[in-house]
This record gives sequence, structure tokens and C-alpha cells, in this order.
Amino acid sequence: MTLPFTGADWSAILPVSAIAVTALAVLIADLFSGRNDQRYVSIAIALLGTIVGGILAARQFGQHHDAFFGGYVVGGFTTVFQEIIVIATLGSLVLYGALGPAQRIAGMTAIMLWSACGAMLMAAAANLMMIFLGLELLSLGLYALCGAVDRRASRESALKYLILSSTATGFLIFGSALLFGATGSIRLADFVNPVLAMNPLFWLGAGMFLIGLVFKLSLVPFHTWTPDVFQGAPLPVTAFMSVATKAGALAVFARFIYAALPADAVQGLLLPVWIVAGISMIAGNVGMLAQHDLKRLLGYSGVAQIGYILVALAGGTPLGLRYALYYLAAYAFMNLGAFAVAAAISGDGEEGADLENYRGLARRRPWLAAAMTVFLLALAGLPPTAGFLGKILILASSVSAGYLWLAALLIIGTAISLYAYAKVIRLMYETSEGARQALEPFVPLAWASAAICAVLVVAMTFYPLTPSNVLPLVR
Amino acid sequence: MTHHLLGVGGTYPLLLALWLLPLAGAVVCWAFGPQLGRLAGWLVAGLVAASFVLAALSWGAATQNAAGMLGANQRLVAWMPGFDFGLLLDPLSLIWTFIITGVGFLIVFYSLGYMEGDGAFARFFAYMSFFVFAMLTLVLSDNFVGLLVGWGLVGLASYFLIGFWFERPSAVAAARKAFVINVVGDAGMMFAIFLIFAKVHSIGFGDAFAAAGTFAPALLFGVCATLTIGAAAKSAQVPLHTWLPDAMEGPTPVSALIHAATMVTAGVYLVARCAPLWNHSPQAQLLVGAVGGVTALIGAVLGTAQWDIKRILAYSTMSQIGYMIMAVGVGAYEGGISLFFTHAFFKAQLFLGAGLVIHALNNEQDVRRMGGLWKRMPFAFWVMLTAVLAITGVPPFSGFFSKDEVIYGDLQFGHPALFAISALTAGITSYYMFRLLFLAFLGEYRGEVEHGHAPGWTMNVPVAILVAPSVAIGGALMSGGESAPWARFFAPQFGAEMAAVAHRPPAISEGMTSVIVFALVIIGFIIAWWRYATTEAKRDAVPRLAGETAHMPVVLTNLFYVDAAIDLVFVRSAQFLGNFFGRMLDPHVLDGAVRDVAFWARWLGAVVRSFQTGLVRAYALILVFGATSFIVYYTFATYGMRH
Amino acid sequence: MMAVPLDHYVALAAVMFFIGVIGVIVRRNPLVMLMSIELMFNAANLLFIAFARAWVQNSGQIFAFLVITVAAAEAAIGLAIIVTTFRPQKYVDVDDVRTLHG
Amino acid sequence: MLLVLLIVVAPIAAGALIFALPRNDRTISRGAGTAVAIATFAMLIAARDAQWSVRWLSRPFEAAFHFGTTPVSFWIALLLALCTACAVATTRVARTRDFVALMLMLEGTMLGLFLARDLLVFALFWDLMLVPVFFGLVGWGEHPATAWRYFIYNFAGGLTLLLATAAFGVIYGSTDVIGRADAHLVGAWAPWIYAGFAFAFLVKAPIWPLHTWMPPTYGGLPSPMVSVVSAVQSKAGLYGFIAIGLALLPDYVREYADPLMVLGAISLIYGAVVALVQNDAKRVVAYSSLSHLGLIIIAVASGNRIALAGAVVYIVAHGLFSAALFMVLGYLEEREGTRSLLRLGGLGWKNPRLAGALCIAALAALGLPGLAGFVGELIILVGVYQAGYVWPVIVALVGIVIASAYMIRLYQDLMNGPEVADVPVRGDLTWLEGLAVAPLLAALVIVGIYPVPLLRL
Repeated sequence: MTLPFTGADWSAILPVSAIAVTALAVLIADLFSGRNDQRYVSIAIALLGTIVGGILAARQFGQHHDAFFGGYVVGGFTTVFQEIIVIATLGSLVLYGALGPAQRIAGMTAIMLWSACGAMLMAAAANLMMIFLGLELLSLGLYALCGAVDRRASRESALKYLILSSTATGFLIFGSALLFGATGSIRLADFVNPVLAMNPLFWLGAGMFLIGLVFKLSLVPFHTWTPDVFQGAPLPVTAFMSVATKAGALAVFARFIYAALPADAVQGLLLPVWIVAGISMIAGNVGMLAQHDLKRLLGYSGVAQIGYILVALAGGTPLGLRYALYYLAAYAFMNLGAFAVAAAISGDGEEGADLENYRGLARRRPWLAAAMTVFLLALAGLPPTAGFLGKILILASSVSAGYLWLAALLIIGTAISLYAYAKVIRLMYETSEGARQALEPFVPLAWASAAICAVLVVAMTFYPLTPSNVLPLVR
Repeated sequence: MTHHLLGVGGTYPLLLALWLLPLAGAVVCWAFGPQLGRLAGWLVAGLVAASFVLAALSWGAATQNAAGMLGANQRLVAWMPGFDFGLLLDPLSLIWTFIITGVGFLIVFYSLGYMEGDGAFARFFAYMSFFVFAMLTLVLSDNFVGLLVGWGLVGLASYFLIGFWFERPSAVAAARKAFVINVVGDAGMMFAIFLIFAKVHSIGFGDAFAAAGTFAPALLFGVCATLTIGAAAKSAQVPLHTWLPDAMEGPTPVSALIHAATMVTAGVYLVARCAPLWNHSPQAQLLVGAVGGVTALIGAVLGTAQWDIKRILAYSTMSQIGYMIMAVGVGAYEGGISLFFTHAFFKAQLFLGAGLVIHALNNEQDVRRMGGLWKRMPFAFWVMLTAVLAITGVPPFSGFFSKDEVIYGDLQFGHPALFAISALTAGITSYYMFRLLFLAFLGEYRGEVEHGHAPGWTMNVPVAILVAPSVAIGGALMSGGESAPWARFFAPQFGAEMAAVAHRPPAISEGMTSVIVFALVIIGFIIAWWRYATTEAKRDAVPRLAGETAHMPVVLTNLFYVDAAIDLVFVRSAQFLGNFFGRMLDPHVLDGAVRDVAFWARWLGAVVRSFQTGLVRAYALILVFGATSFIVYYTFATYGMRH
Repeated sequence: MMAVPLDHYVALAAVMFFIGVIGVIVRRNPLVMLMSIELMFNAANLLFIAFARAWVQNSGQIFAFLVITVAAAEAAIGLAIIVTTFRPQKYVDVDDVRTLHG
Repeated sequence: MLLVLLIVVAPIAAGALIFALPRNDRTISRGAGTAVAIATFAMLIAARDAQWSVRWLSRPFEAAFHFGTTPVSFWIALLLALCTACAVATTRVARTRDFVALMLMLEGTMLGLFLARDLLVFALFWDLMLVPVFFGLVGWGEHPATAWRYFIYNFAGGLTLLLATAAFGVIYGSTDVIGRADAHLVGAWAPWIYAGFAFAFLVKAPIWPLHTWMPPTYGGLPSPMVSVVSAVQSKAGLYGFIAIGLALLPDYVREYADPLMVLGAISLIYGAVVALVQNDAKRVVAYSSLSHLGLIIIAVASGNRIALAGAVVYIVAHGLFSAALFMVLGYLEEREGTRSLLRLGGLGWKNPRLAGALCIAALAALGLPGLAGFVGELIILVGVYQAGYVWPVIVALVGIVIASAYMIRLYQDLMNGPEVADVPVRGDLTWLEGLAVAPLLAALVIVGIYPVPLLRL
């Protein structure tokens, strides 16, 4: 018998499978590589494979194809999200290379690659099953990665993430089941049916489905896991989570609201999401105020940043999606850059997380401090960074969509957030005696990725690469 | 109506030279003071003399009266439409220029000796020269803003010179007071400028005066009233007079030049210059006349209660300027100006004479510790005597003629009340001036200084020179009413006004008024003699003076409480507000609000973090709570939509 | 035609799901919490199956199988994590795990 | 014309390059900084009417990196270049190299603001110019709380500006509008957009009651930086009112003129009376600027042509004399180690040049006729009165009187009176310091006599 799938279908999942295979290659290579260079072997292979995957994915841009009976859509914004995920993976893998003593990291590398595959599946998923598959592939990997370091905090974060995330997943699949029950189909494309606009079952299903997504996006009040897990997980994992998870979930969310909802129900169906987004912009930013741990601070900041991105989507306008993508890409670079700096100043362990270690950094490592400043200013939305332009684009779209109250909340939240970010800047630049004198070691990988991110964050301001003709290819 | 000021656009380069020479002197002395040394003084004296000569040379140009254009004109710069600047030399400004440069020269020359050996010799002359420049700017401008510039700059020069010995706190305070009160005057004038500009869209005298007839009465009164504020501040008129007595902290030559001869008469100049405005506003004339009259009286009364020789002269200056202001206010422009003219000489003479005394007695200024000086310094005595006779208006000294014109002017222009006041004031004047003379020069010497340093020729010569005009110039120029050279000189400028009043002759003749005034003067003299110059008065002068000091009416020792009132109403209240705003409102209320925002933000953060207990089950609970609210919404939203 | 009306399945699934949720909240033993989560998953599975039957759409059943598989994997990882977390002590109680907070 | 872009980029790039110098370098960085500032001055004159533009955004609204001076901003930019040159030339602070670099970046960012012909670029530089000052406060300030108050307060303003800009762009379709006569926005949204702009401008100026960040900031910053900040950065708000408020939303400036004028008047009197009782020399000047800027706000609110011409003169004048005042006070503080009016006194004897410089600056500040300040005040008030506003004119005149009081007090308490024993007097102005202040003072005199070029709007 022959499989009902065409070559096009297989080529559609080529990028993902490339990365998945790379993970296997890493594991195998690890067996044959010598004691002291194995970590670099793993990293090298992983990076190579991911880049290949990225290139393959990039080649799909614009070539729209509904693979596997419309369950897996490539082209269009899938590509953009997948590229962002690839970038996140690269950035995080680099951190693995930069951090810690020479140890066996092949396993972690492989798992991270598989998680990336999960995220990429989510980005392309166009039916509930594929979404669930990707989500779980991503999450299962992350559970393992979180607990993969022999530290109490790390194990705790893993446990918390496991329990909470699975609960949320429970809501998601229950919602999926209800959606299936309301529509008789698992293809998002079939949900655009106007008759569903009034169907209570459909509404309830959509609601519970959204709960699962909103949890992954870590919006208040579904954010409680974020600070703890970000703080507890190893640096590279946190970096990966902060971008890849959100990218995947955001892709699903975008596809859901753009391609899967009856037009005249969209307003009502999404109102709760906008509300929690608004709350997140305030809560996330005030949460940052009294933090002493960079990863935890960035966890809270992520809560608020996702809020900003959702504001862009609030209008449901094509431009809104473009700006969301732009801001997400910018956010990826800001965050990865910040984590790269953190990695650069942590030696074997997690010193990079403790803000105390940033005191007086400008005197010891001016360039690192400068890069960190760029990232923090970008997160705060100050020029000359992509954060600034992203903010103004988001404001523009929300104003034109008439969601002024979200714009106002965004403004207030941003004003608050500046305090938290600038506090770190001040730490780095203040000239106090308490500062440590020992010079942080020079870590080429971390420095390089920080530099690249900094350059991109600034460059994106002046050359805003907002992917055009995205929306036509959503469906 | 005189349209003679519309000479904008003319050229008369000589005017530039005569205007800028003193400035050059100031700049040079300021920049190269230390290097110049004593030369600085001679340089300034020379430059001032030079501009006096230039002024004399421009007599013809200033008095030329061709095609309704009186005087010479030099345009300077135009800022924007309506803001044209230029210089103007006409009879009025010519007279002032003569006094500024002429008397100015004598006083600068006198200072050569007086400031001998002072630490900041060059700085003094830089200031003096700068003052002359500023004063020339004031009187030569052909527009209100230029006038105001000069107005401010003379105020600055006077500030510098009052505070010349700035290690003395009293001098510093006096300078500050003088400056701020003068700025009040500047503000008044600025407002007048706004009013005028809004009406005629120009700052030029000519445009304003040409349109004076078209002003609404209220507006015109407003203009004159605000200008009066400026005049009052600069000319020490009630209630803005309090700075003048304190200004005596400055070196005596300064008091002579700035606070007697020239600057303080700027108010007179202003009113005379704006005659066309005042002529159209009887209320304004009454206002200014009243201010002047009251000031004349108050100045004289306060003059009777002073012991500091320079303060006595200061109050007499205030009183005399009151006369002038009153005169020009009521419309007797010639009279006012003639009093300014003669006053410049005899008051300068009085101050310089006093300067001789003070110099000789090592800066002793209290007349109670003088006495019998006519034996020690006869020259000073004779100088002072002639000057006193001049100021009290004893014929045929110059003061007689000018004061006569002023007092008679009140009647001519129909202000009998002012006539009464000024006649009375004349009597008081003679009392306190002779009091000064007797206390200082008659009787026995009551001080300690045995032999101070005798003044050199540089001090004596100028004083001697001044004697001549203060004795004779009145008779020479002002005798003979309409036909007098003085009257003919000003006929083109104020002729119209004179003609306006010619046809309403007052009740009593000019001769009659002179007799009345002179009688009062005699009375004043007799009282002074009886109190200070009789033999027994001279014998036990010391206890008598002590008693007089003790029993001095409190209202006089407190100078009618004007200082206290100003201090309480303006200074204290401003400082109170400042403290309240700056130490209370700013840090605690306004900034407090900002800090509260920060506080509430942190509080909110604490609330948010308080949910992060670290307990998985708590997190799950929160999650479920959120989920429940979602579910509730999605369950009932559809109901809401259906019904 | 089906013997048991669809509503019953839905109701049962809802109850199961509810019990699962409650379990997650109230139980302190992570293993039991995992079980409760499994209960939630299975509630969903029940729905899938029921709806698949009702719509005559087998994608629901496939979905159910997928969920079961994934749940198994999740349980495996979960157990591993729980073991590593509580290896030092003799009993398991999630309330002991609270170093990360604030 | 690329030169225009160079004007903005050169100082920033130079600032970055200066970091390449050895860490404890003083003279080279100082010299280079001065040279760059002077170069920008020259380039500005060369590129007076030039423009440079390149497309930035096409959606959601047109935006372009569009630079070029407007008649108003040209003078402010010149002022900025001049002040920076003078301030940098005599910088004497710890870590001079870093400080000079910051100064150049400050100049560059502010030049970007004043040369921006596009609202979005304007907003970008509006936030960007906060950063160098924040670093100045962090690295050299007196205490950290000041940095927060400055940064967050102004950033809040920047955000409302951002929102207003976005709304303007969405509604008008383009933000490339500064300096264009035809771009007027009206409609239901416009008042809110104006409100967003106005808040930012009022915070930045600052105007009562949004001024509380200003006295500590001016007091805490090292004098070279505060001289530039008070001289030029505070003008950003006023420039905004002129170039954005009056040009793009004139109807609403007119409609809400009275509240604006009230705020201006309150600031005017408030700043004056508070300056009257301050004992910290720098704070006296700080509050005096609050008062002076209030006058400019009144001018803007009046909307009268003459008043605006006067406002330009006064903007430049205030820049010159506040820069000079802060620089001189800085020299004083470096010498005496304190700037308390209570502790200092009688310095005039030993430091005639210092006293002279302070005197001229103070006189200009109190509006002495013949100096630049007077010209501005006079023309502003002439215009305001012509526009029919009488009470603000009277308030302003009262303010002028009080100004004379506090400026004279400042000068006298420092320079006059008996010499104070316990403060050391360490020498008069050096020739370099004199040379640095001289241009500002000279400009004050020149503008005071011949302001014509500034009056051509």
C-alpha cells in the first residue's frame, strides 16, 4: 500500500525533521568524541543542524502548502515563527557552549533540539492534533531540560513546570475535545463557520483551549509558574523558554484568532484574552520592581512583553500581526542578548543570574555593560532600539484598531518597567566600593552572540524588517 | 502741537562720538584698570570733557528748527517693524547733556583727589564713565525703548557706585535696595511701552506724540501713570524714595553726580520729554504734580530730622526734585527744567563742599560731631554758604529765579494747593539748610579729629568753578519772564504749552508770590538761627543736640514708616511665599505626589509577588481560579448574546 | 443510534475533569497530582471518543490515542523528576518544594 | 545633503570613538570634544537651509529620517553647539574621558531632536537624549534618587509623546510634517493628541507643577552638563510647542491657551519667589529657569507673532545666560568646594574676572536693558499685550522685579560683603575658563544690541 502523502507533504516537514535528525546525530557523535572536546562537538553539530533547518524553513517562505490534509501549513507566517524559534535555539545552544565546565551536554542539546521541533510544529500546526503534538513535544523536552542540572532550584522548577503545565494542557485538550464536539472537525480552518458564532459548546471549547495557550504565553493569572521556572532552570533553558515557547504558543494563538474563528464572534471570544493581556502589562512590570535575580526579573518582564505583543494582535488587523512578529523578533534578540551577557559574566555556575554581580560591571567589562544596556533599554522601549520602534508600531495598530485602553495600559506599564530595567543599568555603571574587582573571563561564544544581538537590536530600529504578505498565507 | 521729534533717519555722526566716548573710557578703564593706575582718572575726565565740548559744538544743530524738525538726529538700528532706534539732540536733551558732561567733568575731576589712594581707583572711574554713557543714552534716545535702556543702565551704574565699597554690608544692602526699586520703575515704564506700542505700533517718541491726541483718555492716563512709576522710582518720589538716603553709602562724588545732579532728575526729563502726552491728560498732570508736591514736602520735613550731613542733602535733593517733578507735572516745563539746571550746580556744590568736610574729618558725616569748621576750613564754609543761599532761593542767587518760576508755575497752571505746599516747603528748606550750615560750621568743634588731611587743588578747583553758576546763572538766564534767554531757548519746544496758559493770569502776581515765599524763607532762617546759632545755643550745643536727638518725634525717626511698610508688604511676604513654596509645597506636596506614585507601584509589585508563595498547589489554585473565570465568561457570554 | 445519549458522556467527562482539577489543587503528593492530571486527560479522551462516535469522525479517536501516548510519556518524565526531587527524603510532599518564591 | 545627517551623527560617533582613548585621558578627549562641537557649529551654519531625508516606515504611516533645521531650531541648534563647546572645553570632573563622550552624545541626540523634520524621529531623539543625562546623573550625580526622578519623569512624558505621535501618524497618515505649513490636524482625536504632546512638553520645560525633577537634577549634575541641559534640553519642550503645537495643532493651542497661560504665569511667580530664598546657588538658577521658561510658555500660549519672535530671542538668551551662570558657578564650586550662599561671600575682591563673568550673566538673567534677556522679555510682552492678554503681562513684570532681587542677591552674597574666612579662595578664572565663558557673554551682549537675525521668523 502507499501512503496518502505526497512528496510536498514530506518536504513541508523537512526543516523540522532535519533538526530532529540532528539531535540523533548529536547523540551518536557524543559516543565517539573524546572526553574534553565533546561539548564543543555536540554544540557544533547542533548549531550546524539548526542552521540547516533554518535555511530549509526559510526556503519555504512564500510557498504556501497545506500538508497532511491541512494539518500542517507552511509558508506565510509559519516561516517567520519557525525562524524566530531557530534563532532562539541557536542562541540558547551557544549558551550551553559558553557555560559551565566541560561536561556531557549531548543529551541536553538533543532534548533542546527536539523541543525546538515541537515549537516549530506548533508554528505550523493547523489542526488541534498537530497543535497538541507540538505543544507536548515542546513541553516534555522542557520538563527534562529544567531539571537537568543537579541543583535543588533546577529540580524544583522542573517539578513546578511539570505539574502546572500539564494541568494547563489538560484544559487545552479538554477544550480541543469540546471544539471537536462542536464542529465535528479538528481542522482550525473548519471553525470559521458562521453558525458556530452562537454555539455555546464551541464557545466553551474555545475558552478552555485558550486557557492552555494563555498559560504557555504566561499571562496573568496563568503566569505564576514563569518567575519560578525562569529562575530555577539553567540559563540556556531559560533563554530558550523565554523565546521559543512563547513563539510557538503565539503562532498557535495567531492562527487561532486569524484563521479559526467565525468573524462575528471574534470580538466576544477574545475579550478575556485582551483583558488578561492588559493585566499582564501592569502586573508583569510591577513584579519586576524588587527583584534581585536577573532570570526572575526577565521572567516577569516576559509576562509584560507578551502583553505588549498581544496588544498588537488585538485589532485582528493584518498589520497588527506583522507588528507582533516584528516585536517578537526584536524581543527574541533582546532576551537572547541579555542571557548571553548573563552567561558571559557567570563562570561555571549561575553568577550571571545574581544582579549583585553586575555592580560596577562597566568599569571591568565596559563593552559587556554597553551591550547589556542596549538590551535593557530595548526591553524598556527606549531608542535607538527595536523595542522603541516595536512599541510605536504596536501603539499605532492598537490606536487604529480602537483599543485605546490597551494602549494606555501599555504606556503605564512601560513607564513602570523603566524603573526596574534602569536599576540594572545603574548597578552596572555606578562606581561603588562594594563592586567585585575580579575581572570576568572572556567567553568568546557568549560575547559574540551578545554582540550580534546588540547590533541586530539597534539595526532593526533603522531597517524595520516587518515581513510583508504574511496574512494571505495564514489559512 | 510740536511734531518736532519725527527726525528718524537723520544722520549726525558727532552725536555718536559724543555718546560713545564715555563708553570707550569705561571699557578701557575696566579692562586695563590696574595697568592704567592714576591715568584712568585723567582719561575719563578727558573723555567726559571731550563729549562736553562736542555737545557745545552741536548747539547749533540741536537748536535748529527747520521744517518743523527741531534738533539733530542720528539713526542707529532697526530691530523689527516699529522698533527703530536713534539718537536725538534737541534743546531738552542738550540741556541735560550739558549738565551730564559739564558737571560730570567737574565731579570726575574732583574725584581725582577724593578717590586718591583708593584700592579700586580705576574701577571707580570705569563706573563713573559708564554712568555718563548710560545717562547720555537715556537723554539722547529718540524712542521709549532706548530711553528704557538708558534708564536701566544708569540704575546699574548707580548700583555699582552705591555698592562701590562692597565689603561694607550696609553699602551692599543699599545698592540692592536701590537696584530693585529702580527695576520697579523700569517695569512701570515697560508697561507704558506696551500700552503705547499696542496703540501706535511704534516705540518712537515722534509716532507716540503725534498720536497723543487720538489716545482714549483712560489709555493716556494709564500711559502717563505707568510712566510716573518709572519717574518716581528713578527720581526718588514718594513712595519709592526710600533708596535715595541709603544711596549715600556711595562715595561723595557719586552722590553729587548721580544722586543729586543728574540721574535722579531723569524723572523730570521723562515728564518733560513726554510733555505732549501729559498735556492731553489733565488727570495725569494732577497726579504727577501731586506726587511731586508731596515729595517736596515730605523730603523737606524729613530733612529737618537728620544728623548725617549727606542724608540731610539727600532729603533736600528728594525735596528739590519733588519741586521739579511738580513743576513739569503741572506743565511749567521751563520752570522745572530751570530748577533742575540750577539745582545741578548748587546741589553738586553742596555735596562737594560736604565732601571737602567729610574728607577733612576722615569720613566723619555726623553734624553733631562737627561745628566751628569755618575757622578750620573757610573755603568750604564760603562754598557751602553760597550754595545754601542758592538752594533756599535768596535773591539774586540762581535758586531764587528757578524756584520762583516753579512756585509761580503752580498758580499759573491753576494748582493753588500745590502753590501752598511748595511755598511752605520753601520755608522748611531754608530751616534745615541753615540748620546744617550752623551745626557744621558755627559754634565750637565737637569732634575728635584734630587735623585730617586737607583737600588738594583737584578738589578745590571744581568746587570753586561751581560757585559761579550757582550764584549767577539764574540771574543771567532766567530773569525777565517771557523774554528771558531761557524762555526763548525753550520756546520752540514748550512754546505751545506756555501760550496755552498765557491767557489765564493767576490771582496774585509773580512779584507777590516771590515776596510770600521769601518771607517764609526768612522765617525758616530765623527759626534755624534761634535754635542753633544764638550764643547760648552755641555754648551748650552738645547737651542741646543730645536732647533734640532724644526727643525727636518717633514718626520722623522712623521716616514715616515707609521703609517698614514696604519691607512688610513686599519683601517679607515674598520671602514667606518663597519659603512656603520652596520648603513646603515643592518637596512635600508636589514631589510627594510623584513619590507616592512610585510607592504605589512598589506596593502593587509587592501584591503581585505575594502570590508567588512558591507552593505549587497555590499556583495551581490561582491557575484554576483564572480558568474558572474564563469558563464562566465563555459559558454565559453566549447566553448574554442570545437573550 | 446510540444507547446512551451524548449528554451523559459530556456530563461524565465534565465530572471527571472537575475531579481531576480538584485533585491537583488539594493533594500534596505529586504522584497523586500526576494521576489527577491523567484524569483530566482521560476526561478529554472520553469526550473525543463520544464526539467521534456522534459525528462519525474517527479523527477524534486518533486524537484520543495520541493523548494516551503523550500522557504516558509525560508520566514517565514526571516520575523521573519526582524521584530526583524527593530522593533525599523519605516521603513526598510538594509543599516542601518552595525555595523559589517572591 | 548629507552634511545635515553628519551634523547629527558626527557628535554621537565621536562620542563613541572617544571611548577608544586611554581610560584616564583628560586633555585629548577634552580637546577633541571641543573641536567636534565647534565643527558642528560650523556645519550648522553651512547647512542652514539644507535637508536630508530617507524613507523609514511606509506603514502604518509614512515616516522618514528627515533632518533639516527650521528657522527656530536653527538658532537653538547653534546655541547647543556653542554651549557644548564651551562646557566641554573646561570640563574638570572624574573620568573626564567618559564624561566628554557623554557630553558629545548628549549634543548629538539633542541636535537630532532639533533637526528632526519628522515627528517619529523627534520622538526617538526625545527619549534618546534622556539617556546621556541619566548616565551623567548615575556616574557623576550627587545622589541616585535624582537620576530616577529625572529619567522616569521625563520618560513618562516621552511615552505620552510616543502615543500622541502614533495617533497623529495613524490619523494624518504621515509623521513627516515638522516644518510643513500645510499639515494641520483637526477632528475628535486632535485634542487628545495635543494633550499627549503638551504633557511631554510641559514636563520637559518644565512647567509647574511638573517641575519637581528639575531642581535636584540641575543641582546634582556636574556643571558642564547642567549648563547644556538647562540651556538647551529644557528648550525641547518649548520648541515642541512652537514647531508641533502651534504648527500642527494650532486650533487646540489657541483653544486651550488660557490654561497654558495660567500654568506659565504660576511657574513664573512660583520659580521667582522660591529662587528668592534658596541658599544653594545652583538651585537659585534652577528655580529662576522655571520662572523664565514660564514667560516663554506665556509667549507661546499667546500665539502672537511678535511674542513668538521674542520667544525665540528669549530661548536663545536664556540658553546663553543659564549656561554661563552654571559654568561660572561650577568654576566657583570647583574652587571653594561649596556653593552655599550662606558660607560664601566677598569673593569679588580676589577674583574680579570670576565676579565680572557672574555679574554679566546675572544681569542678563534679570533682564538688564542692553543685554539679550531684556530684548526677549520686552518683545515677548509687547506681543502678549498686543494679543490682548493684560494680566499675564502684569504678572511677568512682577516676575521681572523679583528676578532682579534674587539675581542681585545671588551675585552679592557670593561676590560682595566682607570676605569669609573659612573658605579658601583658589585663584581667579584661568585664561582657558575665561575663554570658555567669553563667547556666551559676548553673545549675550550682541543679541542684546542686535537681535535682528533671530527676529526673522
